[in-house]
Amino acid sequence: MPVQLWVSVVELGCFAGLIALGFFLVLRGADVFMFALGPLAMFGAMFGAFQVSRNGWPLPIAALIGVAIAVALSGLTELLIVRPIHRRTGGQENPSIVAIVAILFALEQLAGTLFGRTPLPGTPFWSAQFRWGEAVISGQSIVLVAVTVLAFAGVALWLRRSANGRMLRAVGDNEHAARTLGVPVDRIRLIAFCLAGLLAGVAGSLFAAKAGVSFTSGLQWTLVGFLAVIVGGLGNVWAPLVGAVLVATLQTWSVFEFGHAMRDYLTFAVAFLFFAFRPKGIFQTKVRI
Amino acid sequence: MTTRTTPVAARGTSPLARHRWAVEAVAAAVFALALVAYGSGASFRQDYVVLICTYSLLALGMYIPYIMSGSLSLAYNAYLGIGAYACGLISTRAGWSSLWGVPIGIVLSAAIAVVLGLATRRLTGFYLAGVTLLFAVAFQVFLLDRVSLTGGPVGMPVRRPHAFGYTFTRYDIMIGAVVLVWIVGLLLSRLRQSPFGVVVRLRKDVPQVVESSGISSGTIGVVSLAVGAAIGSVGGSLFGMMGGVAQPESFGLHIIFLAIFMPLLGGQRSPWGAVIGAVLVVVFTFELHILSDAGTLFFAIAILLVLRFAPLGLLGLGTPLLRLLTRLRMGRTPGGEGS
Amino acid sequence: MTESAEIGRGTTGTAGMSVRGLGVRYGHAVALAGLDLDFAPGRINAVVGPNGAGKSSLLLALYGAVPATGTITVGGRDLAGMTSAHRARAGIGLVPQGRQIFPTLSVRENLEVFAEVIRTGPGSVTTALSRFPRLVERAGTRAGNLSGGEQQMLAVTRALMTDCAVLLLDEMATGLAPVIVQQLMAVARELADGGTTVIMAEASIGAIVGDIDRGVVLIRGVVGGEATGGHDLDQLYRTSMGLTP
Amino acid sequence: MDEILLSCSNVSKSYGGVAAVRAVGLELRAGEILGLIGPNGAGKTTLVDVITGQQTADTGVIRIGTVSLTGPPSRRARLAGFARTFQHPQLALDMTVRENILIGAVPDRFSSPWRVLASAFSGAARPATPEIDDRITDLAAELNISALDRMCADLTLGEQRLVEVARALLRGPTVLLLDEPFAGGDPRGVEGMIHALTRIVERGCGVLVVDHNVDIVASLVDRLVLMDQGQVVFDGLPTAAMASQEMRTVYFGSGT
Amino acid sequence: GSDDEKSGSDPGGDTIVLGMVTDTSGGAAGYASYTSVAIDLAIKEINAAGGLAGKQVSLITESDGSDTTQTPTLTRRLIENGADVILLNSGSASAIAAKGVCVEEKILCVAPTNLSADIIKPPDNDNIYILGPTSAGIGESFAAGMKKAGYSKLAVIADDVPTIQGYVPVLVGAITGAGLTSVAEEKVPADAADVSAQIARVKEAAPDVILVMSLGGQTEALVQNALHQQLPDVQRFSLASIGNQPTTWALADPGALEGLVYAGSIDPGNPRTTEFAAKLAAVGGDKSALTAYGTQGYDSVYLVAEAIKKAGGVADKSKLNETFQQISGYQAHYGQSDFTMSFGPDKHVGSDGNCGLVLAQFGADNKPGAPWSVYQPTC
Ligand SMILES: Nc1ncnc2c1ncn2[C@@H]1O[C@H](COP(=O)(O)OP(=O)(O)OP(=O)(O)O)[C@@H](O)[C@H]1O
Ligand SMILES: Nc1ncnc2c1ncn2[C@@H]1O[C@H](COP(=O)(O)OP(=O)(O)OP(=O)(O)O)[C@@H](O)[C@H]1O
Ligand SMILES: [Mg+2]
Ligand SMILES: [Mg+2]
Repeated sequence: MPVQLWVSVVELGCFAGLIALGFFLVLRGADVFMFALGPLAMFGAMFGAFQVSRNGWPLPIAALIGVAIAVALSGLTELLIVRPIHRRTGGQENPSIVAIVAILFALEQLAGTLFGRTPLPGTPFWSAQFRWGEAVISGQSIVLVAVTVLAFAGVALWLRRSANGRMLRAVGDNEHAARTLGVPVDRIRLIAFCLAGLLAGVAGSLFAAKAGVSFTSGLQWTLVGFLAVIVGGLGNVWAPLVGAVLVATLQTWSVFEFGHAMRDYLTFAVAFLFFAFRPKGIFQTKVRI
Repeated sequence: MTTRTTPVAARGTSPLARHRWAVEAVAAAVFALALVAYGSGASFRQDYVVLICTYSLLALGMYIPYIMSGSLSLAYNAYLGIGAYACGLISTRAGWSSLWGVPIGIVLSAAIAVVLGLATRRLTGFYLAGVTLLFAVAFQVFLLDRVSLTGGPVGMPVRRPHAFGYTFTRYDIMIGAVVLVWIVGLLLSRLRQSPFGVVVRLRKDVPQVVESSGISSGTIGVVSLAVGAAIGSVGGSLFGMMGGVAQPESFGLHIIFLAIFMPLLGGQRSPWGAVIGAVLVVVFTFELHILSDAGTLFFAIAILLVLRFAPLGLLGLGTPLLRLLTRLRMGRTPGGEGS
Repeated sequence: MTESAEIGRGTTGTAGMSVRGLGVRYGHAVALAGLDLDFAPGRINAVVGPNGAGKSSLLLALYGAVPATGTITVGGRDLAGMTSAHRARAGIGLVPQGRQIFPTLSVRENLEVFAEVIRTGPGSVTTALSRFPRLVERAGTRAGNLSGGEQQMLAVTRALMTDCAVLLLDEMATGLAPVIVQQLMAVARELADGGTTVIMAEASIGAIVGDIDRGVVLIRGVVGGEATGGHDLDQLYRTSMGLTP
Repeated sequence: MDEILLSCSNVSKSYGGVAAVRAVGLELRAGEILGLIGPNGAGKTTLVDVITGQQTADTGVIRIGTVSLTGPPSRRARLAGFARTFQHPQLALDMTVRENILIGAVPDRFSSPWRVLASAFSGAARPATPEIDDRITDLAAELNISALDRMCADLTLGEQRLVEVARALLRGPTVLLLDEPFAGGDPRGVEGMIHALTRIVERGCGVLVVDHNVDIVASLVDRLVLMDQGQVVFDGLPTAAMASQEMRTVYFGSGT
Repeated sequence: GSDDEKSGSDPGGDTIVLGMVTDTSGGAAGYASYTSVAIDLAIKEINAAGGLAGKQVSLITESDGSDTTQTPTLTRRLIENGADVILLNSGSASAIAAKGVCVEEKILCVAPTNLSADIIKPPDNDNIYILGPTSAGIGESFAAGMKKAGYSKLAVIADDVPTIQGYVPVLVGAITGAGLTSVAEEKVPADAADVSAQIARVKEAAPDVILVMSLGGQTEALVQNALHQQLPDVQRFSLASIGNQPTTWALADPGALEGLVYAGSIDPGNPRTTEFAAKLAAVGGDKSALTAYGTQGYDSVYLVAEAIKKAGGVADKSKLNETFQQISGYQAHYGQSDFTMSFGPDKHVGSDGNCGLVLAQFGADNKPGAPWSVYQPTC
């Protein structure tokens, strides 16, 4: 595979990894799959791109507010929708998930209504380009990689070392016990959602520079992260990143070798064989309880 | 709270409970008749009713594996598509009645569901979701890609079904669809209460109990997936015969999300919840273009509202009422629960 | 810490726990129908009753983990408005019934989470661990992989991390080997001697009958009698159950 | 006390550095109640798990009659006629007590994929099972389980444990493995269970009971096995066991 | 919810009702809105000039969000609500899905912007029409142009939406038919985040001309950017979409579109086009930019109007269809100045030849510039 493609793999892997890390956090802390993260990333990025391209806002301010919006929307999702439903159904998973998918659609259409249904250009934070042999590496990809590594290391440390991080894992493990003992479950769940929103917002605004962003990008982004989580598993904080890079490699390589049509066949076939013969995923935690 | 003298089968004495199936069948039949009456009006209403039935079958197909057994299979667009394309292929290529497409679609969909189910048998539902989602995507590519078989982006025509020299009209298909949903709903409702239903539901929360009772939890899962896929495929055949065309865009990923929505919107405790969900979805999609710009925004908001105020689905709203009624009828006070 | 100072665990005997008109209901089901009870400080108090009598509901209400009506006082101080975290910080410890641990967290992390809730330092974790040699050995293991009894040890030692003005033990002995039960009862006795109000809920007290100072029988959410001494309590329990003693 | 139903020889299982079960040999005869006791973490639950297939043994054979037992739990349960309870009750909380117990009565209807499919169809045709319902009602009365149509979520832990035992009993097993059935039970429930156990044993069933309520166990069982640190350290009559030195050192603590 | 006026619901009423299936929220929403604005404009003009056959014209719409499961039902509902003619202003797949209804209900259906000849492919095409030129016409023009410019090795990059995939064999067939060889044919997923693998394959095939086919937007921009970076010296062609999408131009890197040739329909030299552009500008709003979508929508209304006038009303459906088929030499508002449209019983594509197309080239500012000097399609 040409070096340029490896650059793409790294970019894609980092982006999908960030989204997947958001999934990981909410799954770990609140035990729901926050499918709306892709659209959240899109929403934040759309806001930033809209303000920069239409209203001429300076990039850092627009991006910052975009990320803040993603965080706020994610938090509101928990506060206004998921939490009441979670309470009323006694913690059943399905109604919460459906609500989240509904939010996914709502965000998509809201973005379409507010920011228009045509794609908006993203602006790179660092527009330099470096040549490395045959390959061209943009400054933006370097920013993306750096942010990803920082985010993963930060989250790993936070989950292990900080009080809130440990409580987040405890709440995800046994919400009932946590509530009984007096762990501030509501606060912890909110933190999980907001952090996931933050990761998504950052990922979206960094990635938008590559190909622009449109109101339909969100669903695609959700799927990319979802795959990464599935392949990587949930046994380890770094698992989503490993999963994301593997998926990105497979998809890029298969397109390069066999053309696009094969990409989806091959992805399916590999996943199928993988799960059929190596059912544990890559990282998995299992306790016997 | 632990009086032993309360007759254990107290529930069985309620007249409503004793004739439960008859009541349910009649109630559903009344609803079905209402649908038919509605569909006897303007001709777009027949499409409307058939779409409701198609979505109902889609949601009913989800019911056993997803709601009862807890396996989130996401390949329903494929099952629906297989049903429709089977009818198209058999009627245009072989020149047979498209009705033959129905059994062929059933067998094919069920077979695929079995293979997908077997691959993820030892995994949590999460992985099943992943593999089936990828399959769903690959299926879409396949429909577009294999032009010689599927007609590519244009799709292929599905001829009106005929049997014994009679060609069914759109109205006939509508009637057939409503009757089909009525039968499948009723059968599933009975199935839910039967030992099979109980075992399948237990598998969702305590698979290890099912296993240690001598029942292979994997087999149960695979069989429910197959039955669900078969039901979904019938819905697809219906849709194809009504629309007269099988097109790749009709079997996109959005179908999957609808399929997940519907049973939960209506209520999980009964298959009729799935049907109610289907009605809601169709009505929401066609009637909620208040501000035409926002399209599905209102659809999504409507769903959120339903979930917010009836987290257990619309039928979930009805159950407490019904319970209160029966209890009052039996001369007990609401405070007496648990005695 | 200031709150715990207020509640106090003095030898004066004022830190006893009293409830008046305590009611708990789940939807329409009434679990406790207005109890009036006093638990003496410095004693091991038992609440016995058949399954479903409302013992756990009582203990959870005392800890503030289920909503309840009526008043609860400790040493004369009303606990109204205090969340379970507040009560834990004020020195009320609970060993809940069943496996209320965090399965994918290690043994040590399980304790660290609770240390965070009651805001004590890492030192308290080490102290708590050292109470059971078995747990020290398994400190890095995920709690979900422990044996049933080891998990119970973890829950007990976690509750002991509080100041123990009041110690609520819900079927604490369940699943523990006699040797451990004895150790634990010795700890309970020691704490009681130091002024702690120990309240134990049990569905049968055969194993610990000798350790109980006084207790009540709870049947279907109401008090069915009171007795001093474990043996008398057991008699009373059996007769109110309609069994021959 | 005749034929050997179940035998384990040289069974070991370890997790990382922890040897949970070490070279255990054990026999269970028809019509026998065998007590398995030992300190916490001795490996009792692990041994039960290994026998029923919830965990796979590192070494050793488990035989039922003369056939050696392998494969997933469902296969073993079918071949050997196992029924078991779990130390922590495993119930579907949003289903009724009756439904949770019912599964014990129907495993033969699900023994192959085709039979599963067939029972789906026959279930849709005839959902009611009055004869099974009657059996459940009787069993519930014996065990003092009150309302069969309550949701399991509303049950207390003690009540849930009874439901768990009822499910295993309903199966009419050849070999019954009970992991701490008496824990947290009230006297009446315990009485009911003992009664049910003695009855089932008369039919030739073999029962293995793991529990820490030594008094109840000792008065109930025909033979007592003591485990410590993964190994069997004593195997004999309950009276002998209770008086033994091993029992005092590893289980009661030297004080007793 | 359709915004139908109740007066329209009875066919003998005093208005003529045009029913439009559009897309306000799905994949076609991006361009369908341009068409809608122009259709509105045309209806307003007609009404201001006294209407058709003595009646005012009104419009009722339904949005299918490009979801083909909805299209037939919505089409029928339009008819039920009194629509006398159907305008299919959504994706090509929607038009195909609606085809059956059009034929069954014998109602005149026109799809103004869709290029796919599959929509009007017999059998069962009696009363459904498109304006054209079709994708085949674009193929022929490109073929002639590429040949004249002396290219021989073609690479194609197309996005994977069904509409575009339907065009691929048609265009490639036309071009290879003219003697070029196709050395690479790559597919790009719509909403792709990265296309470097496809570009790498194209690069390995060493083409001397590249054709990009997409609905425009993000995918097009990604591909053009990557091609500009990786194969800067190879001539690129693209479909009409890119010429009509200022937003896509903004997505492309500076200078990435320079030299790109696309099959537009806007010829600044056509006086009718400039006239229309002025009217549209007067309407205002951000959907009133001059695009082929707009002109085609505008023309479709006038085509229908001509047929209705000739038929003397809309009461007789088959007569209306006949008069539509009699339209001949209609001077369109797009294409080159000599472009006309005619219909007939066997001619369901309006365009009389390929001069409905204008091959134009992008300038260094990423904006469409002068007509391509090498070749222009003729009629
Ligand atoms: N979450 C709940 N929802 C509904 N009812 C409940 C709930 N928890 C307990 N109950 C009911 O409240 C009553 C008292 O329950 P509680 O747990 O206090 O009993 P207990 O005495 O602790 O029993 P056990 O000895 O079995 O633990 C029981 O009838 C029980 O069914
Ligand atoms: N999956 C596992 N991973 C790590 N350690 C394990 C695992 N399963 C069991 N163990 C360890 O093996 C030992 C035996 O456990 P087991 O549950 O069999 O004990 P037990 O005899 O049933 O004890 P109890 O009476 O407390 O229930 C324990 O120390 C436990 O921590
Ligand atoms: Mg209790
Ligand atoms: Mg154990």
